[in-house]
Amino acid sequence: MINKVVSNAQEAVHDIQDNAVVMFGGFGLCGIPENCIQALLRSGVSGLTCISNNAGVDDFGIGLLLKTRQVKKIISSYVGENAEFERQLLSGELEVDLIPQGTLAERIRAGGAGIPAFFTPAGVGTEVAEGKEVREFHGKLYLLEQWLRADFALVKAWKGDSSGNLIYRGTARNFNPMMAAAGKITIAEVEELVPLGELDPNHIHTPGIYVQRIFQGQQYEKRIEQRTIRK
Amino acid sequence: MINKVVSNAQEAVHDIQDNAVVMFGGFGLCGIPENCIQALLRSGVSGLTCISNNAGVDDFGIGLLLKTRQVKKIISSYVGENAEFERQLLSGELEVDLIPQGTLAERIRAGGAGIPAFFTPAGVGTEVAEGKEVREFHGKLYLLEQWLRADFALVKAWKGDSSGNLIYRGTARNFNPMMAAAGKITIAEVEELVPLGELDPNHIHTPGIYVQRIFQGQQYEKRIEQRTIRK
Amino acid sequence: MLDKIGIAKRIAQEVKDGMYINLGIGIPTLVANYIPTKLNVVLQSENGLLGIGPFPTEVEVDPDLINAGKQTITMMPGSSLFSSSESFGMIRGGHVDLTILGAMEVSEQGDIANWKVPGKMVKGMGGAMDLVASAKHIIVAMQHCSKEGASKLLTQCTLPITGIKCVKKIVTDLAVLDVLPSGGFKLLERAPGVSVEEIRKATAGKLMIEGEIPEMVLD
Amino acid sequence: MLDKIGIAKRIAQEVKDGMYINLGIGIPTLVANYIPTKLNVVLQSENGLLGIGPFPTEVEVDPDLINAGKQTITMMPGSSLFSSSESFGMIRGGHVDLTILGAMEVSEQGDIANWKVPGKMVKGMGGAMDLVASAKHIIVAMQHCSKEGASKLLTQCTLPITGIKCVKKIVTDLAVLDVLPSGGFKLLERAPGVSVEEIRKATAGKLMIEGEIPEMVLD
Repeated sequence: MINKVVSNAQEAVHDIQDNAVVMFGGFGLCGIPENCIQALLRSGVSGLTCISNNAGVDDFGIGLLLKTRQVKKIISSYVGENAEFERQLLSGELEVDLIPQGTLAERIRAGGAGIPAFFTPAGVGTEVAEGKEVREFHGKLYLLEQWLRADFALVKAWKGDSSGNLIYRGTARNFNPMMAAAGKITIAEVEELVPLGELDPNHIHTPGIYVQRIFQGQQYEKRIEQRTIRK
Repeated sequence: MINKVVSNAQEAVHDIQDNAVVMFGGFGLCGIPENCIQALLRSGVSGLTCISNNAGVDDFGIGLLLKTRQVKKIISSYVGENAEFERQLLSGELEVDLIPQGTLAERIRAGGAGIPAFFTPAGVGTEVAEGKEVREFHGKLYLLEQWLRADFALVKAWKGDSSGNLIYRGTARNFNPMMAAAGKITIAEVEELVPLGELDPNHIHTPGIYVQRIFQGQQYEKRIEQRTIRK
Repeated sequence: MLDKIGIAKRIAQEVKDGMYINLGIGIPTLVANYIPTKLNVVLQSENGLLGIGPFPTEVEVDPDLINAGKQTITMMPGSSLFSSSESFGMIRGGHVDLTILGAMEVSEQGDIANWKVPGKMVKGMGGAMDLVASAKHIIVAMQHCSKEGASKLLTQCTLPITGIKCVKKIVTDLAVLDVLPSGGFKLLERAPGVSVEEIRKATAGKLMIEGEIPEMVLD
Repeated sequence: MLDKIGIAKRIAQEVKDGMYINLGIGIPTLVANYIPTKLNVVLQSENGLLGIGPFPTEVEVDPDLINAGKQTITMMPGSSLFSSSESFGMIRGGHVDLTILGAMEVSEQGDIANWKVPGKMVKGMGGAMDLVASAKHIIVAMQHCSKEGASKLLTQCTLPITGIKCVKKIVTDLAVLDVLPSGGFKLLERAPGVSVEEIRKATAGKLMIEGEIPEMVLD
């Protein structure tokens, strides 16, 4: 097997340059690459195009990179929980491309799987359809959507091994597996880096072939957005 | 959860009618729905269109249904190991549609995932491209391919629970997960039917939503085509 | 007139045994509390879970387990976890039996608007466009009129739409209505104490009333 | 002149550390035996495995673990298993670094024919069309001429083709050649004891010979 272990987040993101297109795994704050985001804050890289289902909150997740003005453009399905985001958007400092969540997931999946375009029904008849080819199949209308790929994909997994095999946990899986496949360079941070051979091959969610660098992250905060408790 | 357990293969396939379109999981003889095939032999249903990566061997797998002339058409990527198949094909008794393996897998995946058509590079410039739309993306040519769906999908898993959640084993996974999603009625036969809650939700390959009927199969032969041994 | 809980209770009556259901944020989430326990149904969360359970107790809270509203949740026995592309494959492929979601406007053709108000901050459509474009059956939970008294059941939507010709049934604070395939709202039931005339006044789109309209029965 | 093992050995020299490789049936499968053990490479089996190990011992045989040639196999530590759609997503997405496969004909444009002979029983293309359409680097293992002595390195393929403009390198019993992006076979090495003149005679397509052509070095 091929050893892809790097020592830390800083080393992993060292060559992410200004104006790079970067995918960030996660849904809300669940399953986001916390260590890589911190390392990008420290690297000071700017002009990033971020592809992420959400934009974090004011003081966590991608919200941190917004605050430091490191982000030029966001490609997301829902960006609602972020006041600084709203300010930058209204002032024209930030570009936003909103995409239906399933279309976003499938465009990223298509990028990783070498499918340059596909038809989907989401958005037919809405402003999302503007400028897109519409075609009828079996009596229903569909839009042609194109793949999404990125210079870098930053994903977060529960367990991983030195060859880049990954297992996610719970709903922290979300966009991570498709992004892992759609990054030219995919960087995986894991809660636990285990010895090669310890992960059951039958349980692996992301085969190592998609991952170029892997490291064990530190001090995961795993912030909860809506702590909802039953008495 | 919803209980989808039926008592046996005969009950599971009872409403597969003449001329049905049926998907069969498996690669070669690995991961094929042995019990369902036996039940179809006994039911005597005829005129089947079989979607399966391969066509079995003379006396096992789909080869059994060929011998009894229950098959009208086969949609496969490779059908090489079968003398009776060859005879019926040359005599015009059997229709065959050959599809590149990755295109077959993706067309079935698209069927389950509601993607009516997608672009793929496989087959560009070959006879597979005849009659198909060719389009250039990012300097490369691609063919437009359409989804495949079936009246019934017959899949084989290692473990399953009463709500239809499935876990496959080894390379016996192959086409089974996509077919499970692409069948109008999906019938899963499993080596072991376990109590609800016993399968780790994080390890499930096929979520139960895709499965309409499940039963524990019997007397799996799991025949090996090429028994290759190291001394 | 129904309150939010009343709307949720009435929608819960539409749930049938064996259904896989996606519940949107807001009133639809409340529906889960009123589904008869004798029914076996499975709730889908589009961020990657089939089998949403109740909210966790303090000790059960797991940051890796949230629903599409980002709330902490638990899993039912027999749950399964999957990626976002698998989740929307499930939705797009028509495997989810029922989608319940909120709306700002519905047209008599079944168009729905629920994601964007011109002039206000746009938060994004999330999964709503995928859900409405693909669901086999869509029930909308909404207020019949705006706070200003303007009807939200219209001939045509005035807000940017989320999907076309997709809504099949509407439950409002005033009534239960079907959207007919040929267009128009067909009045099925009145909320307790609400007259047909009140519903007629509150409905801007084409309203069809046939015979006696019964009052809803809620427990 | 090289035998099959010689061709496999020579192709093994093209393998670099860190590569993910798909090996076709026949000579390509033999290549695995000659990859230097100091290299870390991973073999992909398109039926759903990364990390093919050696054939099993009698007791290790597992009917649920086969390669694309339907042979029983084992797994290396660090292997992963996946579905056919994931496997071809990997291939189509360009994640596999090297594909080695057999051919019946190759054209000077890099077109390959290896799946069908008119008049003979058609068995199907299996995964070959997907592999040749998407691989980043393709090496073909083949005989330079047919049993009747006809060249298989042609100006244009005469058999139905599997893919266009995809072959980058060819290793035959006589020579190692590059297919140039602008068209033409560029002779790189001669098999032991084979002259440039013999290769010239055996090559029907455009052959480019520059300077001294070294003899292959095999151990």
